[in-house]
Amino acid sequence: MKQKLDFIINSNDALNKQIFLLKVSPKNGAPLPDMYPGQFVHLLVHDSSSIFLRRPLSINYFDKEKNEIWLLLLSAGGGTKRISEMKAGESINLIFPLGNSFSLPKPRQKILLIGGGVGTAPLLFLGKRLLSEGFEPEFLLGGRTAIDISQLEHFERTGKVYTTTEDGSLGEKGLITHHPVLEETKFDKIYTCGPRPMMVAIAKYAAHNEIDCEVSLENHMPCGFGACLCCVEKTKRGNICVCTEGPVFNIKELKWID
Amino acid sequence: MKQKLDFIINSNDALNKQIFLLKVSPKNGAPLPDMYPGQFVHLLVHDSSSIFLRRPLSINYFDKEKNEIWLLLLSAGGGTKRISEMKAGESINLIFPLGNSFSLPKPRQKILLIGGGVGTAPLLFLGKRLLSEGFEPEFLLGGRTAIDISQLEHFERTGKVYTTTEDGSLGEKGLITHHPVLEETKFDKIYTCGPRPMMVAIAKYAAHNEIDCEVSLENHMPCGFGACLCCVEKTKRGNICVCTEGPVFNIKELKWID
Amino acid sequence: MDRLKVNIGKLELRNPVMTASGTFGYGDEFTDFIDLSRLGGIFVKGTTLEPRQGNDYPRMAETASGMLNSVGLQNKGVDYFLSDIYPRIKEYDTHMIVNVNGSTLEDYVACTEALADLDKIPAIELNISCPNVKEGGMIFGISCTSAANLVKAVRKVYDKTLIVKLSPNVTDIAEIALAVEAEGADSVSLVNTFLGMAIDAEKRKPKLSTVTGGLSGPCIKPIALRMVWQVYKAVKIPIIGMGGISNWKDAIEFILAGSQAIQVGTYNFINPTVSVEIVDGILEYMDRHNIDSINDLVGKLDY
Amino acid sequence: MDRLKVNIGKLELRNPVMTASGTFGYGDEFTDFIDLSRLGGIFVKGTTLEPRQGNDYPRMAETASGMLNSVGLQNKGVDYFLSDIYPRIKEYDTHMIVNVNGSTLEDYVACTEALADLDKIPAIELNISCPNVKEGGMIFGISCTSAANLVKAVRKVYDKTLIVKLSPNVTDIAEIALAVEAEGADSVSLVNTFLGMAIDAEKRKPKLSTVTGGLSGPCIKPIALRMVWQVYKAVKIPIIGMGGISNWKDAIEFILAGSQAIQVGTYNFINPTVSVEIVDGILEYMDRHNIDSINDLVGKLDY
Ligand SMILES: Cc1cc2nc3c(=O)[nH]c(=O)nc-3n(C[C@H](O)[C@H](O)[C@H](O)COP(=O)(O)OP(=O)(O)OC[C@H]3O[C@@H](n4cnc5c(N)ncnc54)[C@H](O)[C@@H]3O)c2cc1C
Ligand SMILES: Cc1cc2nc3c(=O)[nH]c(=O)nc-3n(C[C@H](O)[C@H](O)[C@H](O)COP(=O)(O)OP(=O)(O)OC[C@H]3O[C@@H](n4cnc5c(N)ncnc54)[C@H](O)[C@@H]3O)c2cc1C
Ligand SMILES: Cc1cc2nc3c(=O)[nH]c(=O)nc-3n(C[C@H](O)[C@H](O)[C@H](O)COP(=O)(O)O)c2cc1C
Ligand SMILES: Cc1cc2nc3c(=O)[nH]c(=O)nc-3n(C[C@H](O)[C@H](O)[C@H](O)COP(=O)(O)O)c2cc1C
Ligand code: FES
Ligand code: FES
Repeated sequence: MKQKLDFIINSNDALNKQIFLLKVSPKNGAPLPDMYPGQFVHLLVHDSSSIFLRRPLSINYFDKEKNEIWLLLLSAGGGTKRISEMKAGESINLIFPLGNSFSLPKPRQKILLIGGGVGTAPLLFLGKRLLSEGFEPEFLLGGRTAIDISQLEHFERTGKVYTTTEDGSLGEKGLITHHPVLEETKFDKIYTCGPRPMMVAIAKYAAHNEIDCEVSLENHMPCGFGACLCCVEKTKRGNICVCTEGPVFNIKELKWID
Repeated sequence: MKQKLDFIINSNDALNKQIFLLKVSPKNGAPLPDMYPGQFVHLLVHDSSSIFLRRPLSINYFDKEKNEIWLLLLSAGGGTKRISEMKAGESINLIFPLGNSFSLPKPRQKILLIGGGVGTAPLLFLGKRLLSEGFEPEFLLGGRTAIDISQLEHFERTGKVYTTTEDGSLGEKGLITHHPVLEETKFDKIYTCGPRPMMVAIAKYAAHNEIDCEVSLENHMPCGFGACLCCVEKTKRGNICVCTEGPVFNIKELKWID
Repeated sequence: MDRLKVNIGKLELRNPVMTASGTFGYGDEFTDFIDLSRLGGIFVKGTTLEPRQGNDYPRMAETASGMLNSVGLQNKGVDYFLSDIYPRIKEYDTHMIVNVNGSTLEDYVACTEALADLDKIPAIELNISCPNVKEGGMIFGISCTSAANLVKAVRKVYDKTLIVKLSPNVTDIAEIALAVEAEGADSVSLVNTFLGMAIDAEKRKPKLSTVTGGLSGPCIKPIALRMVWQVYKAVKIPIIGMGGISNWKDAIEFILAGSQAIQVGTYNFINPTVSVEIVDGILEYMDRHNIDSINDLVGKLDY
Repeated sequence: MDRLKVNIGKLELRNPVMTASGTFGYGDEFTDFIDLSRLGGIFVKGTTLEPRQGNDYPRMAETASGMLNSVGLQNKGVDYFLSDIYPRIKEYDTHMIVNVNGSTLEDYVACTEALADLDKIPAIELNISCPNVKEGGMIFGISCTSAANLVKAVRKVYDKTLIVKLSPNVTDIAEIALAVEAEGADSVSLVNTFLGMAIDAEKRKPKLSTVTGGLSGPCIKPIALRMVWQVYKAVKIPIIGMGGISNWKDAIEFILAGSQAIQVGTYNFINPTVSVEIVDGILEYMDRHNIDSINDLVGKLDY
């Protein structure tokens, strides 16, 4: 069941100049419902002229004990900049939990989670979930430079981590899609989130190597819950809403590879 | 010379639930130019959907030593509410100093400054100025209830103070225009600022008693510096701009009394 | 709650607050947030005779206090509506009104006929103002003759309450309203979106796949309000006003300007509970101003 | 700075950034804030043959991302302009263009004639789109015939650059643009304000003394941009675009949509230095995108 609820910002930490980790809890203290990796929240910043619509953000982690949602935010434009400037104690309104979620792998599948830039956001939650379900997730994380790769310590606590940076400041130098692990290891399942060109390249790699692959899309979303039909992706079933039937899609459903 | 300049909020104190005293200084530390009682600033709050236009506020006091402007703010609508929530350290942009100013009385004139509610704002600056010029200003301050009368201690340090409240919680009970001092004392000059009906009543009283009287108007002001022609008052010279030829008018110029 | 009752044609609404077509899905999307029975009515998605895939993504651009959309009437067609949607939504305890669209006069008539006998669809809203499809839509809404012809044809096959949705992209909206009133429309609803455009300066490309799209949200409210007022002074049939309504105050303004009822559109995306908050706000306003019936406010602008 | 040079009729502008009539006074109001010689031109206050007191206060209402005004062409008349204002403003080192208004065709012609011989007024902008006066203004701008007749009459008495300012309150703005182009207008400027309205719900009164007024500011930008684009596709004469421009990005968007030059209006009130900031921003944009001449961007929307 979707809810609209006021949250209080417990903390907002700059991980680098552009990436922020917000931890938020319901203002009314009510226990949060179950949430699943891949789902997102739709965030409203009150009284801002640069944000008319809500802003979708993946659930980076759901800390059930602390009744706290983590949001990993890239300050990309006017709206996210404004959010990044918010301080602990301020309140924000969320609609949540929205969207579908990543599917669980089959038992004993070898799994790789590939995240580019802030696209790692949903993968931390997914990784932790997979770990707790008995899987052994591995991570391939990439960015332009070392500081673009956030929450490395959290990922390292969750599974094996490979990294790439375009400038070589961390891990392999080059594009994430050229990391040797993709050549050397045969994974059974890939989950990925990041810039669209990266995801398309990975989808092609996965399709070519007959690896099951799920991607998380970031189409623009006015409503986030199926009311406006603006967030559509062209799929084999026609134009369908990413906010309700996604954001996670198996690449077989998409028209990325032909 | 008018300037557009970023200011930093040194402090923002709630004097009561709705009235706030903001003290602001130029961000760049530059010494403020001369300013005169009656002049106002035009304040922009950044990135707010409820404030498109700037908001005019009287200069409540200019502390030359501290290079600081005081603004006395009533949280009246969306814009002023938003300003009232700003915190020390935040910045605001001002266009200033704008408008004309109160004229000085003639030597030895007996002077009364009448302020209703937050209309007392420009009168503190005026009172201090008059005092420093060797006059003995007296003040008649009114409000609905005691806490509506702000900065009483400052006024008391500047001259004799009479008060009225509608509920009798401070000074005389009743409307400001019925205060006995207006019957008992013959003033030579009255300066007034407050709700329009109050100012009109005082203007009529002054005209009837042949007292020289200046009022400070609060017409809505999109630009504040003569560019839009929206803030006009009907005067004996036709429609004229309150932001440039006012906000202070001698009642003889207005068409309030017929 | 009788204080809020209003009539639109043969329709009696529990209250004047309804939700706008294309912004409220089929109602289902909002059941987690609000009790639909608290609404006067729901205008469901734009429906056409044949299924439509709509326009390509991107279909949306955010603008100052508003947004552009070019959804382009994506829907599964009236047959699917009858077989798969109607059975579900007919259970809702509020008026479900279908927004009817077409490329040709014949389309509109056929789509209307398919809906005419549905017990729980007491009215249709004829959309002659969609700016987002190449054929049909707005073309009918910007000339008096074509609007009148269309309404005449639909009126022949439809006995229930016929609401005609007007385009704001015209020189004289009152003239179009008069033309459709003359052909027997029971009510006019206005406004649909304004034709607008957004450009990505860095990419030098339009932000919408269709270049232009429909502007909605608070930014258009002053123009929409003016149009309601102009139409109110011209016609006798009830007006359903909309355009940028985001709170009860906006709703009251539209009612004072002459709206018998109102629709909330884009703001449902931002605040999915806004419609019922508006119902509450109107009641409080009426209490504060000692108003017995909402009808006493319609068009009561004191000017 | 030649990279920014553009031509409008016989006029050569230093750069395409100008300020809109009614929002920039006579330029004087801004000399404390900016160096006027950095602007391509200044469109001064709406001027009429006879002095006008304008409409009653209140003349302004704030709206979502915009404002309504009903100033109603308050000005001291063209004779006062000649005797008292012109001698002062002719010293400014930028093009000073007068916005000409009237109630009748004869008014417009007479006002134009009075300005025709002024050395330092190289162009006029014929305002056929003011929504805030009972007679004249918009009436001329909403029909092709009346717009054409007016332009024909003024063209006869005016040899310099004749810019015609179009109303957005029409079904088909391109049609009007074509009509005035056919009569010899050197350029069209668009858009003027949209007719809108605001109501005080608590007082149940209009917020403007005139009930309706003209809407301007960022809220109208998407519609204005669309209109520029439509007109660009229709006419050959240069277009001066405006409507909600508040930064260089907006200016680039208007240029890409087909504006040869732009005007900044309402935003001057909020940021009196915005016009020169836009000049700087355009230059930086051109550097970043390796663009030699601003003319290479006009209408270059990639769609
Ligand atoms: C399901 C989903 C999950 C997301 N998760 C995250 C996350 O965890 N962390 C994070 O930093 N970002 C995430 N994003 C992207 C984030 O929503 C955008 O960066 C943000 O909306 C940009 O807003 P802006 O005002 O800063 O940028 P602007 O470019 O000024 O935005 C203009 C408009 O475009 C939309 N828009 C622009 N970029 C995007 C984008 N990439 N995706 C969706 N809409 C966009 C905005 O919502 C807004 O309506 C997610 C997006 C989706 C759809
Ligand atoms: C020269 C001058 C000096 C002023 N000095 C002070 C002062 O020292 N302290 C103080 O608290 N207030 C002062 N005011 C009034 C103050 O500007 C308004 O209360 C404020 O603009 C209201 O904005 P809002 O968004 O809170 O209210 P809203 O009602 O939401 O404002 C809507 C619009 O109306 C305008 N408006 C509303 N009320 C007024 C008003 N009374 N005067 C002018 N414009 C108004 C706003 O500027 C805005 O454009 C002064 C006004 C003027 C003209
Ligand atoms: C995403 C979206 C889709 C819309 N689809 C339709 C539609 O199918 N039929 C219709 O008549 N109007 C449609 N509209 C217009 C709205 O019903 C309404 O007329 C308009 O948005 C103005 O109201 P608002 O400002 O409250 O949104 C749509 C609007 C939006 C934003
Ligand atoms: C207060 C005000 C006064 C105006 N007066 C005139 C005028 O006298 N003549 C005219 O052609 N346009 C006038 N306009 C319209 C502007 O020139 C411009 O066309 C319009 O405001 C749209 O641009 P903007 O959104 O940048 O303000 C006026 C606008 C405002 C806000
Ligand atoms: S964002 Fe509105 S339907 Fe997906
Ligand atoms: S506020 Fe613009 S002229 Fe006075």
